[in-house]
Amino acid sequence: MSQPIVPQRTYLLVFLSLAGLTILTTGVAFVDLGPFNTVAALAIAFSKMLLVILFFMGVRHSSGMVRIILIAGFFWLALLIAFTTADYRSRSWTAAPDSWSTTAPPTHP
Amino acid sequence: MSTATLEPRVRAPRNYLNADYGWKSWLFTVDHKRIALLYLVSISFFFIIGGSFAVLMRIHLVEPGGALVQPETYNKLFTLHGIVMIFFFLIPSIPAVLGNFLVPLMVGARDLAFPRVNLLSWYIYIVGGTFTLYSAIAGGVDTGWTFYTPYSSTYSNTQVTPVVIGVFITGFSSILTGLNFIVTIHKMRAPGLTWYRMPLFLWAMYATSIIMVLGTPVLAITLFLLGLEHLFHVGIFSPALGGDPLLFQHLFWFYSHPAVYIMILPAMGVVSEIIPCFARKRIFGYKIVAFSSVAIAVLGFLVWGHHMFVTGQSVYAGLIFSLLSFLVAIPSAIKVFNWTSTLYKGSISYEAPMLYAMGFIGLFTMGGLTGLFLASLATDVHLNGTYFIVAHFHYIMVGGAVMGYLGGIHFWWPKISGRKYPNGWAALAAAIIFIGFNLTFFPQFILGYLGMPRRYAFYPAEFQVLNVMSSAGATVLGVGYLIPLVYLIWSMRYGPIAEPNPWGATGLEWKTPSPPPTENFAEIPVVTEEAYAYAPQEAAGD
Amino acid sequence: MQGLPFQPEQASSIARSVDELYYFLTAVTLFFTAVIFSIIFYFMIKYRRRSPDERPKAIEGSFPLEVLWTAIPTLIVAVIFVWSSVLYFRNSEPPRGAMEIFVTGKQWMWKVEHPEGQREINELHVPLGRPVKLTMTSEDVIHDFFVPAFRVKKDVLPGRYTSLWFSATKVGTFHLFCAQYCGAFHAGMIGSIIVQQPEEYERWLAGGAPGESMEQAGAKVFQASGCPTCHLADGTGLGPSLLGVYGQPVKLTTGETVTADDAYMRESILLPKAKIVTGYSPIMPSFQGQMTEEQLNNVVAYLRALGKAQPKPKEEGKQ
Amino acid sequence: MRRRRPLVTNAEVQAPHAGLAHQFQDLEQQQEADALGIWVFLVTEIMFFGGLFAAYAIYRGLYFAAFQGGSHILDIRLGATNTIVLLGSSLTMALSVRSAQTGNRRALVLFLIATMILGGIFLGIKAVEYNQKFVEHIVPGLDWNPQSAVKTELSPGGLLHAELYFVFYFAMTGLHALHMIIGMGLLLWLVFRARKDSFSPHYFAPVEVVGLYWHFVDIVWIFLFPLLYLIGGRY
Repeated sequence: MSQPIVPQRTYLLVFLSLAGLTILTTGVAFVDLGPFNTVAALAIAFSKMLLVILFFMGVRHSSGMVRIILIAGFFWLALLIAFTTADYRSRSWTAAPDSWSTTAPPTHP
Repeated sequence: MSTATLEPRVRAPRNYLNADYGWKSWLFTVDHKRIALLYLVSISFFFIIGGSFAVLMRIHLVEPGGALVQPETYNKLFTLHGIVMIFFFLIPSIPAVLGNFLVPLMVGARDLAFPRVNLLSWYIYIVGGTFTLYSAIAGGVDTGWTFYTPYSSTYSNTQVTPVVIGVFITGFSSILTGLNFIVTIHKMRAPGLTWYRMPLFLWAMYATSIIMVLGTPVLAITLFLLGLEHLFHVGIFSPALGGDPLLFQHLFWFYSHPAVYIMILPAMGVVSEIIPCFARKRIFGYKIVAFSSVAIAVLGFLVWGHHMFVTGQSVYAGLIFSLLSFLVAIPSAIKVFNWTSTLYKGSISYEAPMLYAMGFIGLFTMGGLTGLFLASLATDVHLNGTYFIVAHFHYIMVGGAVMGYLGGIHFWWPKISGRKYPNGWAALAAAIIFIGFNLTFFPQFILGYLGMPRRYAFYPAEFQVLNVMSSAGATVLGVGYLIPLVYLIWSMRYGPIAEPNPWGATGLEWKTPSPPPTENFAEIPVVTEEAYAYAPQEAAGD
Repeated sequence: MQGLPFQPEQASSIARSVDELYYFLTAVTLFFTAVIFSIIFYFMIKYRRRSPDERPKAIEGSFPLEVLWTAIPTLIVAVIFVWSSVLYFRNSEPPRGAMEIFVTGKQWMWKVEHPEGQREINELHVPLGRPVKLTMTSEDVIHDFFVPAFRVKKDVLPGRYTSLWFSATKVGTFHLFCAQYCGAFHAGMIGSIIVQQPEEYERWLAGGAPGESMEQAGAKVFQASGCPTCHLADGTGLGPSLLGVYGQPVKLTTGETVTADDAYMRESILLPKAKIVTGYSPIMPSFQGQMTEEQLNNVVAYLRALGKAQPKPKEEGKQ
Repeated sequence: MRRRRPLVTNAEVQAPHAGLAHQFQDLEQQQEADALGIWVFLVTEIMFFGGLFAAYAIYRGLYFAAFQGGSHILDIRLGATNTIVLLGSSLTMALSVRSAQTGNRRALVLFLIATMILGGIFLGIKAVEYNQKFVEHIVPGLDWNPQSAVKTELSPGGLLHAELYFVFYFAMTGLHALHMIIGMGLLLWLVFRARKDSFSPHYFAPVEVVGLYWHFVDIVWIFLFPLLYLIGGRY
């Protein structure tokens, strides 16, 4: 807890960057980047999160313990999402079922 | 009731039990020891309820056509048995009773880091339990404790809502307990109590707390979504409404598989305390045993998909989950080997807690090894959803966790109550439970392999012999569980007064009177030796 | 009450291989249980406390021993993992030319439909020695198709197809169980698999209600639902031609390529806008609620048959 | 190693500081425990929202078109404005903690109130958006009957899955709003305590703890905004 007192200016600058990033992410949404729209949106959100965590929440000055706890939290969330997604993504890899084997094909109507 | 005894209660020194009287002093207490007793009473109540459901089920299954109740009622019995036993007995059992009582004593602190949060967690548990009891009284619930969608969300017309709310609420009790333990173990250790001097019970509680804190919120949000779907009939998991039922299973097992480790890790911690004490030996491979707890907690999160090998999960995901499930078996095996080696060249005595601990090792070994059948893809296809599964997890959760819990209760009972219980009765109960347990659940392995599916209210006649054997064993097991209830209650009044350290054990909890005073220690102790320093000082360096 | 069996019948081509692994695992379990129990008993007797003030020397642990008993279980589980995974993948791949049968689970019965049109409830007739592939779906909750004698099991999900296959090696009647809890009469959702000699099976097929084949029934539903209006054979219609499509890769508007399997066919009928073939617009209406599961199965059977036909030359590049 | 203190029973405790609880040895230990406690609590919150995000991610992958259709119904201007409002409240919250650190009670109260006002504005805008959904009849479970214009927008991926999108929209923003409301209650409590002069540069843990909670709620929204409002771009 006994953290250094951060100048008000720093907080203000962080807020301005956050606001700027918000405008940026909104703007980028109007540009066609294909699948990279999602990537850009998430990358910007991630940077904003880092700003909040490091500056507003003061993790910049926190102990290693706090960092480990925080990273563990996000890591576990990543595990949940990664393993679940792995199931959905790989379901269609299984070989296509064998062709149908009964009577001769009918003529198309 | 007469004054025949020469131990008048007035002479008893002030301790946490006689510090204050009246119901208020219990219901508004923030003393971790009193809260532990509140939990002890509540989980015993739920154990009796869940146990009676089990007895009814076993009686019913004596006849292939069902001897007792309608199939609908049978479904409610096994559902409530599962929900009550898992969420209201096993998960809080060792952590909330022994953990609450012992964690501050073992770290050498006056209380947990957040005593009021601790009391709050008991109230949350009671509120959750009330919802669940309400649902049982108001008609019961028949979804199975796994709440699989879409049956639970759109088809079942039983009391799903109150039960889901009850389990949801109780989850927060578990989260708060875990949070309290993590902070206490990190920040409140007595001077000199380094991580590697901590008793292994604390390591186990720490690993358990990690699971509680990281896993339980996912169960909460999953049940929240299930509740939304059930109440508002919006599609989340129901295919007819646009959802995917397998997603529910993923989210559910992300918590509920690690939950098995919430039950078994604390029991392992208890056993790691009992064995060194009754062998008068430092535990073999202290650090390995400590880290294997953490390894189980971490790896345990990555194996949930082995519950879904036949559900239509991708076979490749199944492959990864199978591999990781095998890996989690290794730290468990290491623990068993280390406990066994601790006995080597020890000085072993056979008091009741030791018998429970030995029973634990035996049953857990069998439960763990039969887990290999289910981690293996090819055999799981046949065994999944059969009585083999039922037998396997009862070996782990009843043979393992409940044996560990009873062992712990017997080990620390003199500390908790300040009285001793009759050792002969306790040994007899341990033997009856061990035999009754095996009679009940071993036949179920064979039943499962033969193909009898679980959750069947009636079954083909060829399975009857084994079912009758299982039911007969359940009777023995039931008697075995009643005996400790009787002599432990008896001992509270008539048992001989316990000295501070009746077993000659190490650990800070034995360095304070039995029962401990409200503030735990007259003076905060300073730790200068390793855990389990049973050897004479001059030989300790060997 | 009957005798006390210890092993379910081995009545399919894979049963033996699963049992071999099972016996190996049983041996491992018994061996280690025996070892642990004997060591504990031996130590408890040998090192019992002889005098109350006995103080044995401390033993810190042994690193070589720890390595040893980490390595041995690791090796054993590695063997089991490889063995079981190889077996599993081999067992789950249906052989070519398997007979295809549709199964629909419903609270609390199994509905079976043979391609020739025969229908059964809670019974499944199959010929001896011929691979049979089941394509399964559920009308309500999750069920599970479990035949212990064949060592096969698979969940049957609503809104989706799952499949399993087996090849029976014994004539007789075997249990069919629902192994996923599905409600009040879950225990009653049982049936029989009746394995017959091929000739006998043919007789059974020929007998009973003649009816129409699934394919023919499917063609009728296809017509009645107005599908041919857009899905013209030469690919000039509003929808893609369906000749030669089944089982083949299909390119989507998203750039992805998917295989036109049962699941894709089913999805395209129920949620036509989910995966659009390149070159076509998302204009097909959904048939969700318009077709019963049975009709849907029939249409899929019909589409499978169409898949056998050669695509007409005109619609090249339009798949 | 921590200073040892001779035994005092509860009744006899003469707290060396008003904020020191009986189970702690000194204020430093208590502050460390509080800080660790709140961070562990935030991790449980990460997993709580995380389960929801995981479910969202799966369905968004499966039914992308429907989620895109649903997303395009939302008013991106309101979403962006709300994001900036909430970030502003985080700024004032950070400044409240700073004021507590420096012992400036007047500024502390002012910044806490400013945080509450910004939080209130956020919830107000959220309420306007929710109301809009009722007007358009796109509230799953309560009022789901999309009118023609909205229906066309939603239909490319199938109405059923667009409904799924709105289930997630309401579940995620609803739980977020619930956290905001709880946070505002905590802020109110802080204002009362600050006015009673309970905090000092040596003891302001409650302000810091509530601050961390508030920033966490902000972070959740930082992800909700692109995930709900900006699916697949607006071009």
